[in-house]
Amino acid sequence: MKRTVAYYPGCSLEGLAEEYDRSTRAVCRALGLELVEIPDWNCCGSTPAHGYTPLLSAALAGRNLALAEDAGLDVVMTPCPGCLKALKGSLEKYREDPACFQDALGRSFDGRVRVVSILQLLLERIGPEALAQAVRHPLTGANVVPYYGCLLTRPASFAQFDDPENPVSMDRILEAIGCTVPDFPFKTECCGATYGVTRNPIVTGLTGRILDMAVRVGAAAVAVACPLCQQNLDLRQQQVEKANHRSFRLPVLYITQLVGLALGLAPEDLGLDKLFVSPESLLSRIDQASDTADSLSNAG
Amino acid sequence: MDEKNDKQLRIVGFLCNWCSYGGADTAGVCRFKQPPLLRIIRIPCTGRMDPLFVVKALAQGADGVLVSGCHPKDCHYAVGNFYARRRLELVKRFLPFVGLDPRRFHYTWVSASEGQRWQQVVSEFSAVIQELGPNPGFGQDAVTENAPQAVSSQGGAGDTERCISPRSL
Amino acid sequence: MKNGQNLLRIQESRDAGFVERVERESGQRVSQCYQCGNCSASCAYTHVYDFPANQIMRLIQLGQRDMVLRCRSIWLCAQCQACTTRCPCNIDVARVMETLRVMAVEAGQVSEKDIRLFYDEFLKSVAAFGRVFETGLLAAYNLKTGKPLTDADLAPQVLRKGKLALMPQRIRGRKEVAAIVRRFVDAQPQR
Amino acid sequence: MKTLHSHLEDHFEELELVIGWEIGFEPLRATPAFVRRREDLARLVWNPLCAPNLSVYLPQILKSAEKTEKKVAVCLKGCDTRSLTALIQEGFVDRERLHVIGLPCPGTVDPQALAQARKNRAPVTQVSFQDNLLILHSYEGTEEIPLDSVLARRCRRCRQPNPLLADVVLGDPVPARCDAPSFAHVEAVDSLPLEERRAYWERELDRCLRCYACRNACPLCVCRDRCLAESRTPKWTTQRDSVRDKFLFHMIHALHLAGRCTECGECERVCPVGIPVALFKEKMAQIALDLWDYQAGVDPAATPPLQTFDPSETGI
Amino acid sequence: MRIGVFVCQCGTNIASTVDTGAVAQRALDYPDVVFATDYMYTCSEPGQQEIQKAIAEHRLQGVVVAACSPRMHEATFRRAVEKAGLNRYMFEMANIREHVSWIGQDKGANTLKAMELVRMAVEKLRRNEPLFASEVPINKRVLVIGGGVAGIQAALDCADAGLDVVLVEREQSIGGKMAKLDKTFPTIDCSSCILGPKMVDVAQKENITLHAYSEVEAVSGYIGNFTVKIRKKATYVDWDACTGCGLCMEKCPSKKTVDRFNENLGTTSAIQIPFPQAIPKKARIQKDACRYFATGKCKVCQKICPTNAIHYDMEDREVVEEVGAIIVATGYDLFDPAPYGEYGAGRYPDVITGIQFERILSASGPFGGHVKRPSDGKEPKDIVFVACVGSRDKSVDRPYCSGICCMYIAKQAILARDHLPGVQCYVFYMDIRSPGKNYDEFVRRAIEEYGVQYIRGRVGKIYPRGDRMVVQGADTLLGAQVEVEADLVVLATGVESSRGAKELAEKLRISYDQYGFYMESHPKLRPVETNTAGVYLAGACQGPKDIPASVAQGSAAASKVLALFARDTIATDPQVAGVLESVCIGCGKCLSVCPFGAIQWKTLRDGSRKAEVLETVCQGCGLCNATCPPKAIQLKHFTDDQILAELDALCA
Repeated sequence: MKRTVAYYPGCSLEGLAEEYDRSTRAVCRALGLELVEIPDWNCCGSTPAHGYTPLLSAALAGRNLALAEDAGLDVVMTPCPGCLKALKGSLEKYREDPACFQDALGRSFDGRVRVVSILQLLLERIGPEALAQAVRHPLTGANVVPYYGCLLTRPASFAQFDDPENPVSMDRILEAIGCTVPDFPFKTECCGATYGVTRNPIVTGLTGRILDMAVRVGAAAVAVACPLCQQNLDLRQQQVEKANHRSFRLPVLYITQLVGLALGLAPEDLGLDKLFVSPESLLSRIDQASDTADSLSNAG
Repeated sequence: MDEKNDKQLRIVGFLCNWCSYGGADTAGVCRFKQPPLLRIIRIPCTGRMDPLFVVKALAQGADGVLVSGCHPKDCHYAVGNFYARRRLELVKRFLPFVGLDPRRFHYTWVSASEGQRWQQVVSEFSAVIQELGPNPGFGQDAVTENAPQAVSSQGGAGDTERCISPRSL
Repeated sequence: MKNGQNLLRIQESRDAGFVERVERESGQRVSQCYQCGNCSASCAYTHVYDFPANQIMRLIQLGQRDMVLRCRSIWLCAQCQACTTRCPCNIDVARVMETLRVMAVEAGQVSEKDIRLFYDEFLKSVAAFGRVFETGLLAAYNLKTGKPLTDADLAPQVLRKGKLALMPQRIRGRKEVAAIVRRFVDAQPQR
Repeated sequence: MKTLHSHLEDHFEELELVIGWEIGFEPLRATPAFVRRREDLARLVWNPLCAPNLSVYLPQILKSAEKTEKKVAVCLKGCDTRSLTALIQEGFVDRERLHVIGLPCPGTVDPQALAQARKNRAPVTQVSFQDNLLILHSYEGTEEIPLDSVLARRCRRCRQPNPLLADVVLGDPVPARCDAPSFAHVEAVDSLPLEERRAYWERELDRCLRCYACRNACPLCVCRDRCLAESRTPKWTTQRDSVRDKFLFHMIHALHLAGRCTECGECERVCPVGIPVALFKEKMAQIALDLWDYQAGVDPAATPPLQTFDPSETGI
Repeated sequence: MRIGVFVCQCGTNIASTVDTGAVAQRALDYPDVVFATDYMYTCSEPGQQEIQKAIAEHRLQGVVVAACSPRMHEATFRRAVEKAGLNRYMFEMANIREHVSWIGQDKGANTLKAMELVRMAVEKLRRNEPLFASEVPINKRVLVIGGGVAGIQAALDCADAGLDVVLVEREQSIGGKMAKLDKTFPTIDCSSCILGPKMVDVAQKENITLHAYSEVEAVSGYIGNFTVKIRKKATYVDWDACTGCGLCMEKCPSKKTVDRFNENLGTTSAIQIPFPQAIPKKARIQKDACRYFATGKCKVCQKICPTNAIHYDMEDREVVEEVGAIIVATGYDLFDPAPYGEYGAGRYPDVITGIQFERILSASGPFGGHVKRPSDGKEPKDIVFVACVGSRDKSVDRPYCSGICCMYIAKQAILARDHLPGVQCYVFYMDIRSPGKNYDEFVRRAIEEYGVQYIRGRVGKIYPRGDRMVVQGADTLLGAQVEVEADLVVLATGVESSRGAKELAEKLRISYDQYGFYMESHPKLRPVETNTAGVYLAGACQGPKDIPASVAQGSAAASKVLALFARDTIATDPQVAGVLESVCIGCGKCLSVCPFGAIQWKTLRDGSRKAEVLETVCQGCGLCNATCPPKAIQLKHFTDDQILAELDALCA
């Protein structure tokens, strides 16, 4: 199977979500997936461009796809669901009307590429069984809830991956690396998205609700796959706590960070130090569990 | 008023008794207005439709031929329209080869409840026929001297530009 | 009815072509909505909307153009797609909301000017550098809204983590990107 | 020729009848021969003048033949075996009763083309064949004409020179002239504007005598004397000498051959006034190929496309 | 031929946009027309007499009526001309109402079109021939497929009238969905108390042959004479010997078998009688749950059975029944809510379906009629009902209204309050559809007397919080999102066509809609007939229906069969294909295309073979006619010459 994949990090992964970028690269390297960063990629346009007109969004995102095609790559992976939506939307627009699309883009385009998320890449190229086999430090003893956010699987006709109402792809990855995954009803509830800046109380309300549910189902940490979700749940957790008059102190890790830990990668390669809510509580729990397991196996 | 010698355009409709004839009735009951070109011949099923009827009608100068039956899988006789659609598609593709305008022949499926769809089918096809005007048919007038010199396999006329004598190929 | 209007003279305020226009520009059959309310039931933002999503659909059906375009809900929609996913009529409600924003901009009826401003600054950033410059975007937004303290509480910890870029990333192909943006943004008024 | 004769000599006791070709009223005409006596075997010939498709006789002959253990031997060129396959497919011929002699065919001669190619005008007294050359003898002398220059139209688009089904194949396989169905001649007509196409056919068909030679030569025109074109009830055509009635006859023929015609070209070969009537059926064959990927007379187990249906078909 | 033409004015329906007088006048110019007139209401009694008078006076041999659609009045006029001594097929109609006057305002164009339609009819009539129906004897036995309440009603009505009835039921017992219900709306009758006696009647009627746990394999033949192959599936219990004592169920060690009758809410034994009132009350081994079939050891039931009824080597058996008519009453299935991932049915034990709640309410149900929730057996304090799950929802391909859910929710909410007076019920609904006798009053009672909270809006999401479920919905009347915390959520799943409905329809050659519901012959006027003569519909197989409507249809279908069987023979439609032997070339193409197997070979004395039409089997589609190369086979009344005459009348 072809292992080389075009990599589109997206703007967030250059800034506030740099640990997502770092851990994604580290995990893929460890699993033998070669990521080739799309040369000179640009912003996908996100919601603002789509809001102008879907064709602008399609063209901005489309430039990256065209660059990937130029580089001879047929699969583009992006860890950011917002970028994923824009890139997929771009392909859809192209298929609707190739001529119109190419006019907007200002260059030719073949539409051969496929766009996938990091979850899809891990499940399709590696698979839970192989992933479990590659694990060196299983994260046993850790209750981790998967939080998918709204864009990863919605709408179903568009995402064409996983169930839109009860997605399980991240659950399967978490289980493969040894986590305990409680039923989490708010897997796809919206966290408030970009309103962190413009309408902060919305985010503190919605994110508070999600953190509350995570605590209720006994989570020691939240796994995410979206930089925006991570920002709202992690960076803004203080704001949330203040607004809700309660303390959560719940670590919010990127799924790639958790996979990296299980693969035995060094914490600094995974950017664990960049998290705002310290993952210490989670890490110690995992260590305890593995110590217990070790001592048990030693005793036996 | 002699109906044979006026400029009125005519569409011959072959409609199956169970679905499309009923659909045309439904359109009437609902007073869905339609152009007056269509003359309907009722047949039990589109399976009864010999493609020769289409060729003969167009050769005789019918300005349009419209065949309509039950939607595939809804045939009153289970499979009549499955056979029909093969035969009708074949003739549709054959017509232009002998110089009969395929736009003058349309086949479709309309159920007894689809009055509105029937109105649309008739209106759209009538508009096509209005646009095309009268159908000269085949061999309407005796073969004229100024017919194009498209040439036969009988040798001798291979000197014109429009020669498509198979032998010359 | 919210916005203090308890009497709606439907005919007086009706724009007859409005449904058709929304349907054409969004590609969604809003007229098929039968008011089940699932969009409002699923929406995470109903509590901050002035009109819940199902009422937006209803107002469109009634051709109440001004009320729809001036409302706040269309700007508060986060495009999370919950409504779209669950609509029993297969209407992409989120797409309709997005379409209404564009129409509101064209009509000069934007209610939530700061949200609109954020989007504009975002696109400006993209056109200038090719990628979004988070720090610059926030600064510009704060400056123009006159709310200099937005997220100021987060600044120290972000700085501490070394996550705040002070210089934008300029990509080589930024002129291409700017050209793409200009193709639409400059053409916007006529659209 | 030796092989054909020796083969028949060897098997004659098992045969009730041999259908082949013999020299007709002039050296350039090969005509069907029906041989029941061993001494007549010598009359049989096999060369590029043997144009007639002898499968046309099989349904009638087998119907009237007595049920004996003996078989009917028939000589068939490559393309003729497709006709036979179609006849077997439709149940008109009982394969078991036949002894099929398959003959790889280098192509048959178009008499009109040959007449034009000749420089001499004197009647031909003798013909011989050598390395794809026709050697014609007349009192004006001997002339050599390349076979390729005087081939019938059907042979120029031939992709079945070798028998598809036979009890014995006599002769070495011949390379096919086309390896895929070719509809260049049909396409040439299709390239005319619609109006001109109609005018072209009106002009061509105006010559039609309604002699029905095309119909009678067609192996798959199985109605014979019950032909719809001559039927009084129902009355599809009149006996009027009009282009439209002639046209209708040809349409009846063409539509009855739709999805069945094996493109043997006999209809066109026998037309006394040179109308390219085979084009109608070639067009049908082209459509059948496009719509259903069907080629007549290739697979004895297949069902002709208009005799069946497929509920899952879309686009029609 | 002497032809009379009658142009109907249909009051002003035709006359306002067609000059009927001119049409009649013009008709006189057509060949063979000796009389023509227009008339105000030709279909009226005096109108028909007018025709009959003209037939006598003008010695007419054929009649054309230009009026409404033949689908409306062809039969009427055929009878009228027959009374006057003409053959009923010496009649043609020109449809100048639905196809002319009602669809265009241009009187000139309409009149011209009407004239041409009359001319076509005249030309066709000139080629018509008298046709005569033949009579075939009727086998007066009836097959009823499906033993739900509709099928039971149909079977009993037929049996009461003295007919031999064959009742085929797919499940082990008759009773259908109704047997699973606790009570029925709007009267709160006990379902098994009113259905039970009918089920017993079925068992006791000597002229009802019941094939339970059996399915229809193949159907051949035609009205009056069908042959039906029925597969009796293996039960591994000899039902002639089984007394239904239930000893085997007691002793069976495989007690963890999923109880399908209780909608998977409880467990039962591998050998089982599904419920106490089952008819026939016979045991069956559920093969996949039986220890003997899994391991080859056990045989407890065989050892214990007092009548030696257990046979592990039993195989499916085929029986053949000959009947004259078939009533299809195969009922419905309930929508599987799995596509609604946001509701969590299947993931959360306390999100259940309406039929599951029905079993919970039932005294013979898994909890003995005690209302408890499945997860922990606690009595619920708050119950939420969600309407329209799998109804009126295009996104799951169920755009139609299931018709019964509004009522069964109201019933279940009332019953829940009856069982647990402290319980609070909430109903999320889009619209309340209660158009039946005492139905709306019933819903009002739920709201007004039982305090059921009706909330107008759909539910977006259901999720657990602690040990309760949160139902997040909308109240569109308030314009608000609302949340209700509940202990139990009941999804009112909608009605869908019965599993296997399409396959059965293919066997019966009846049509079905895109959702698998069977199509009636006419939605208003022929509601229990199908387009296949001799096959009738009853109950929810035709579309969602409640009990009274299903019972009414069962009786209606029975009455149709009785009317058919009131005669000893039936006349076959003479509009069938016929072969002109002298023209037939014996090519066999007609045999191969005939959808009904109505053509067979016939060998003449000279040994040649010719096609022959079985007139009682032929349905008159004309496919053979279109296929026959020399046109030796002609569909009577739609012959080539008749169609060509119509065509030539238009253009020649």
